Amino acid sequence: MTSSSSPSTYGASRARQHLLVFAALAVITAIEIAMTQASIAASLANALFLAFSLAKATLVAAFFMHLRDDSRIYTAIFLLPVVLVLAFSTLMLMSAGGH
Amino acid sequence: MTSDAIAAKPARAWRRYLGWSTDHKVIGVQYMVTSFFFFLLGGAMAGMIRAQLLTPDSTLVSAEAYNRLTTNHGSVMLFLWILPVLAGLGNYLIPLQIGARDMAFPRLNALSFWLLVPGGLLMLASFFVGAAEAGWTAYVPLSVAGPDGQTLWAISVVLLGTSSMMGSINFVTTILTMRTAGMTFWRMPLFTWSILATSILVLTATPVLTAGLVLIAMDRLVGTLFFSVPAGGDPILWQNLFWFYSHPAVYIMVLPAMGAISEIFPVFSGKPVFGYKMIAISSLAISLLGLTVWAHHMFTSGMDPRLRVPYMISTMIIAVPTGVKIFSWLATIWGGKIRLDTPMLFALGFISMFLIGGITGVFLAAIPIDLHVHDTYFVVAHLHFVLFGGSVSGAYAALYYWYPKVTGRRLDERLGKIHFAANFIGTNLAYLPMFLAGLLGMPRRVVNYDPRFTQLNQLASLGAFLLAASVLPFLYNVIVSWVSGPKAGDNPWRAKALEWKTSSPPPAHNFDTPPVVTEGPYDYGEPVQVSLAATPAAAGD
Amino acid sequence: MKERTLLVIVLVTTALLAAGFWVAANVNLMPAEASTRAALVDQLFRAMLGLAAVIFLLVEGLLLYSVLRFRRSKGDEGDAVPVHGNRALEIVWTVIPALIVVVIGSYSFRVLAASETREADPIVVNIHSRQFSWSFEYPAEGVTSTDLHLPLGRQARFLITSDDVIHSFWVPEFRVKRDATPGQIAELLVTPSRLGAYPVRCAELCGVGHASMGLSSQAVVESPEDFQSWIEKTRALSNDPVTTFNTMGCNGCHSLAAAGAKGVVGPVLDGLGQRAGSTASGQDAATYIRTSIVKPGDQIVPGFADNVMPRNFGERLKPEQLQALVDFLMAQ
Amino acid sequence: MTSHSRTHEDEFRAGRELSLDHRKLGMWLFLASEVMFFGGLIGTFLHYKATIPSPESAELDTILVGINTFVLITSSLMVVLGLDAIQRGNRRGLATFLGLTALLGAVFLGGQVYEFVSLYRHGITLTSSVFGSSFFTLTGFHGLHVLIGVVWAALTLGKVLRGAYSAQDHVGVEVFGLYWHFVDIVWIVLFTIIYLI
Repeated sequence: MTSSSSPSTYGASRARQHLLVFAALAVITAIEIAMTQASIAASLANALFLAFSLAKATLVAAFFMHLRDDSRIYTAIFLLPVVLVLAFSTLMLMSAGGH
Repeated sequence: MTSDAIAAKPARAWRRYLGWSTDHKVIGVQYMVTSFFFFLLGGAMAGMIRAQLLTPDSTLVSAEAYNRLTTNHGSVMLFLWILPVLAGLGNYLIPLQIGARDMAFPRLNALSFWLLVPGGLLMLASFFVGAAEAGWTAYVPLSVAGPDGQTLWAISVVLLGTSSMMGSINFVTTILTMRTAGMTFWRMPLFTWSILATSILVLTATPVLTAGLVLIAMDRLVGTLFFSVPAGGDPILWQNLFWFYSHPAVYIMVLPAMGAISEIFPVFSGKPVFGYKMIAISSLAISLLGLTVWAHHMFTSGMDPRLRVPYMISTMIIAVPTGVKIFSWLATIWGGKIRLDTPMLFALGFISMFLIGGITGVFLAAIPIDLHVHDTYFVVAHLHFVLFGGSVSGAYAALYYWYPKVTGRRLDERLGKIHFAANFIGTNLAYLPMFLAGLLGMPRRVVNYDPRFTQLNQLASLGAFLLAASVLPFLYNVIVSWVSGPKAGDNPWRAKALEWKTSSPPPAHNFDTPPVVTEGPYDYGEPVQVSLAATPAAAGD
Repeated sequence: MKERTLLVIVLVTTALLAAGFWVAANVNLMPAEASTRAALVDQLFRAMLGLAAVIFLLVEGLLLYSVLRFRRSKGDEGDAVPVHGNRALEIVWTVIPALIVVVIGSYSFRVLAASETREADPIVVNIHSRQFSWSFEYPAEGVTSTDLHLPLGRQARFLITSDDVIHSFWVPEFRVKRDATPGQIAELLVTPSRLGAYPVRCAELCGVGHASMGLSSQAVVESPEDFQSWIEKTRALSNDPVTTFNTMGCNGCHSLAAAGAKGVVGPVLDGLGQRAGSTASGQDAATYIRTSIVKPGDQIVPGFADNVMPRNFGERLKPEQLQALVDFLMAQ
Repeated sequence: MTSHSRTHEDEFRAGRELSLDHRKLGMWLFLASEVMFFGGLIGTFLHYKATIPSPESAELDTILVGINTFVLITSSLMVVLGLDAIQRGNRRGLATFLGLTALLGAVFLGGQVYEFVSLYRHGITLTSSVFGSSFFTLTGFHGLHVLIGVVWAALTLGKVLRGAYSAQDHVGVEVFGLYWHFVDIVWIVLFTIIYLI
C-alpha cells in the first residue's frame, strides 16, 4: 500500500487500475447478494458480510479517494473517527447486552 | 476585499464590525463581543436563580420558570459564551501567531460566525413559546415531552455545533497549511497548539451530539419513536450520544484557556515556558483521552457494570496530563521576574481555581463517591470551578492580555485589579459552599430546598451577586479604554510570540512582509542563535 | 540560598502538608452513616480528601511562594535566567500522579466491590417512581407504602423503575443513588446500619415537581420487630383510602389535608365533596370524582394542564379500592 | 479562493511541504465529522437492532437495493474516470462522466423513493416502530447526502461547460469526488448492516 506514483503519472494506466477496482467492487456486491439468497449459517454469513464491506470501503478509500498515494495525514484524519465510531458502536451493543 | 478598503479610512473602521466581513480579525472581535452579550444574559439568568435560592421556600419564580432558567443558563453559558469567546480568540490570534494573512477559508469563517447569531436568537426566542425545561442535558423522555421551546433548543444547539465545526475545519486547515516560513510545529505558540487539539475534539465529538439532537427533534416534530419507552426506545441511548460530546466539551472549553495561560506565564515571568513540548503534547493527550471517558456521567444510570471501572480509570488518567500542565506552569514562574499585571493575576487565578475543579473531578470519577454526589450541588460546584474558575478566568486573562493588540490601547490597570479581586473572591464564595451542600444531600436543579442548607445557599448567592457586580468595572474599562485609553504600542508586554511583531492593531494583511521565524515563541533571556533549541532537547542543562 | 534556610523551608512545608492531610482526613463533611456502604464510602472519601489537601496545599503554596519570592524589582527590564525544562522533573511529575491515580482507582474498585456484594436472604423492595412521588412495594409481604421501612442490618434489594420520566432514588444517609429509568429495572443493594428516619430525594430533574418529589416519603430504619409490626399494620390498611391515595401517588401532585398530601401540581382536593356535584353539568359528585380518577382527560379544571395525571388508574385500582377512594373524597 | 495580496504559492507553502492541499484537507476534515455523524445514527440503529426484534426487516427488498448499490458504485467509477480525463486535459470526457455521475445518482434516489413507497404500502413508516424510525432516518440522511451530491455534480458540470478546470487545475473536481466517494462508502456500510446482516 505504499506505491508513491505522483499524480503527474496519471493516465490510461490509472484509468485501467480504476476499472479493475470497480470490477472487484461489483463482484463482491454480486457475491453478497447471491449469499442472501443461499442459505448459509448466519454467524458465518455475517462475518463474511462485515469482511466484504470493510474490503469494499477500503478499496474505495484507497483507490477512488487516492488515500493510497496522498499524504498520510489525510489517511489519519479519516481513520481516527472510523476507529472512534467502531468503539462507540461496540460499546452501544455491549450496553444493549447490559439490560 | 471590503475590509481593506475600509481600513484605508479608519474613521469609519468600526462599521465593519456590524456587517459581513471575511477578515479573521473582524470576525474574531464579532465573536468575542457577541458572546460577551450572551455571557451577560446567562449571568442575568444565574442572578435570578441565586435570588430564588436565597430562601429555602422562596416563590420568586415558579418551579416551571426555574427549570427553564437553569436549562437556558447552562445552554447559553456553554454554547453561546465560552465556546464562541474562545473561538473568537482563536479566530483573531491563530493567523497572527503562525504568520498567516488570514484563515484558510475566510468566507466559511464569516459563515460560522453568522450561524452563531440565528442559533443564539433561536434559543432566546424559545422563551416565547415555552422555553426548554429539561436541563441542558435534555434527558429523554422528559425532553421529548416538554414545550415547543425544547424543539427550538435542539435546533439551536445543532446550528451552534455546526458553527463550531466549521470553525474547527478552518483552524486545522489554517494551522497545517498556512504557517509562515520557519514556523515549524515545534515553534508554534502553545495557544495555537491548544486550538489544534480543541479542533480535533470538536470535529469528532460534536457530530455525535448533532445526531442525537436530530433524533430528539424528529421524535418531537414527525413523531418518530427513538425515545418512546412504550415502543422500546432506550433513554440511556440519548445519554450515550449526549455525553460522547458533552464530556469532551469540557476540554473543548478549557484547553484554549490553558493555551492562553501558557502564553501569559512566560511573558510576565520573563522566562521561557517550562517543558514546551510536554505542554503541547499534553493538550493532544487530553483531547484523545477526553473521547474515551464520557460514560462516567452515567455511573448511576444503569450502564453495563463491566464498563464502569474502565471508564473510572480512563477518567482519572486525564488528571496526569492536566497535572503536567499545572506543574509546568509553576516551574515557568519559579525563579522568574514576575510582573503582576492583570493578565498575570487572572492566569494565577486560573491555576488556583481550576486546581479545585480538577481535584474534585477525581472524586467524581471514583465510582463509590460519584454514586453519592452525582446530580448534587457537589457536581454544580465542580463544573463551575472548571468552567468559571477555569475557562472564564482564562478567557478574562486572554482578553486583558490581547486587548492592546486588538485595539492598540491599554486597559486601566487599577480597574483590572479590582475586577480580578471581585471575580476571584466571588467565584470562591459562590461555589465552595456548594460542595458542602452537595455532600450533605442537596440535589441540583431544585427550586426549593431543605432549610438546613439555607446558610450555604445564601453564601453562594452572595458570591454570585459579587460576580455580577465584578463585570461592571470590566465593561467600563473595555469601552472607555477603547475610545480614550493610552496608546499601547505594538508590544506593550515585551512578548516574543509572532502576533506581537506586527503593529497594534495589525494591518488588514497582518504583516506588511511575510515574517520569517528564526526562534521559538518563548525565548526569554536567550541570545537568538540558541533559541532554535526551544525544546526539552535542551532540558536539564 | 543557605542550607539552613532551605532546611527550615522543607521542615515547615512538610509540617504544613502533614497538618493539612490530618485535618482533611478527619473533618466530617458527610451526613449520618446509615448503611454499611456509607462507612466504606466515607473512608475512601476521607483518604482522597487527605491526598487532595496535600496536592492543593503544595500547588497553591508553590504558587504563592513564587509570586512573593520572585517579583520583578522596579525598573528591572531584563529577563530571568532561561530554563527550558528538566527531563527528570517532568518524568517525576508525570509518574507520581499516575501512581496516585492507580492507588485511588484500585481503592475505589475495592470499595465498589465490597459495597455491592450480595448477602443471604435480602428483603426485596420494588421501588416505583412517577411524577412526583415514590411508592415502595414489598412483594413477599404483599404490602405497598409511601414510606420505605427497612429492618436494621438486613440487606435490602431494591428493584427500581419509573412510570414516566427518569427519576433518581437517593437517600444521602445511605451514600448511594440509582436512576429510576422507565422501561428498565435497576437493582441496588443497601444494608441499613443505623436506626432512624432519613429523607428520600429525587436526584434527576423530572419536571416541575422535582424539588418537592419525596417530601411525602422517608426511609425508616427500624428494629426487625418494629418492622414486622409495621408490615402487619400497613397490610391491614391496604384498602384504606388514605393509603391508596398516597401509594398511588395522588399525593405527589394534589394537596389534601386529610391525607397529609402537599402536592402543588394538580388541583387542591380539600372540600372536593362540596363542589364536586356542581362542577360538571349532569354529573353527580360521585360520578364526577370517579370519572376524574379513571378518565382524567374528560374534565380538566381550568388553569391545569391535561396529560399530566396518569390515565391508567382504572386498571391499577382494585374496584373496592376505587370505591373507598371515591367515598373518601366525597367526604372531603 | 481568497482575495489576498500574496499568491497561493507562498501562502500555503507549509501545506505543500506536507503535500497537503488546503481545499482537500478541508474536505477530509469535513468528511471526518461526517463519519462521526453517521456513526451516531449507525450506533443507534445497531443498538435497536440488537435490543428490539424487527420482523419488518423481512419486508426489505435486498435484490432491488443490491442493484441500487451497484448503481452507486458505478457512479463512483464515473467520478474517478472523469478525474482521470481532466488530468489528461480532456474536458469533454470530464463533462460526460460528471453527467453520468449525476444521472446515476438520480437513478439511485429514484430506487430509494420506490423502496420507501413500497415499504409505506406495507405499513412500515417513520412512525410505525423503532425499526421504521431508525431505518428511514438512517437511509433518509444518506439519501439527502446523495441528493446534495447530485446537485453539486450538476453545478460542477455547469462550470466545466463554461470552460473551468484543466490538466493543471482540477482540485475542485477532486474535492467533489472525495465527497461523492464518501457517500458511496457510507452506503456500502449501510447496505451491510441494514440489508445483509
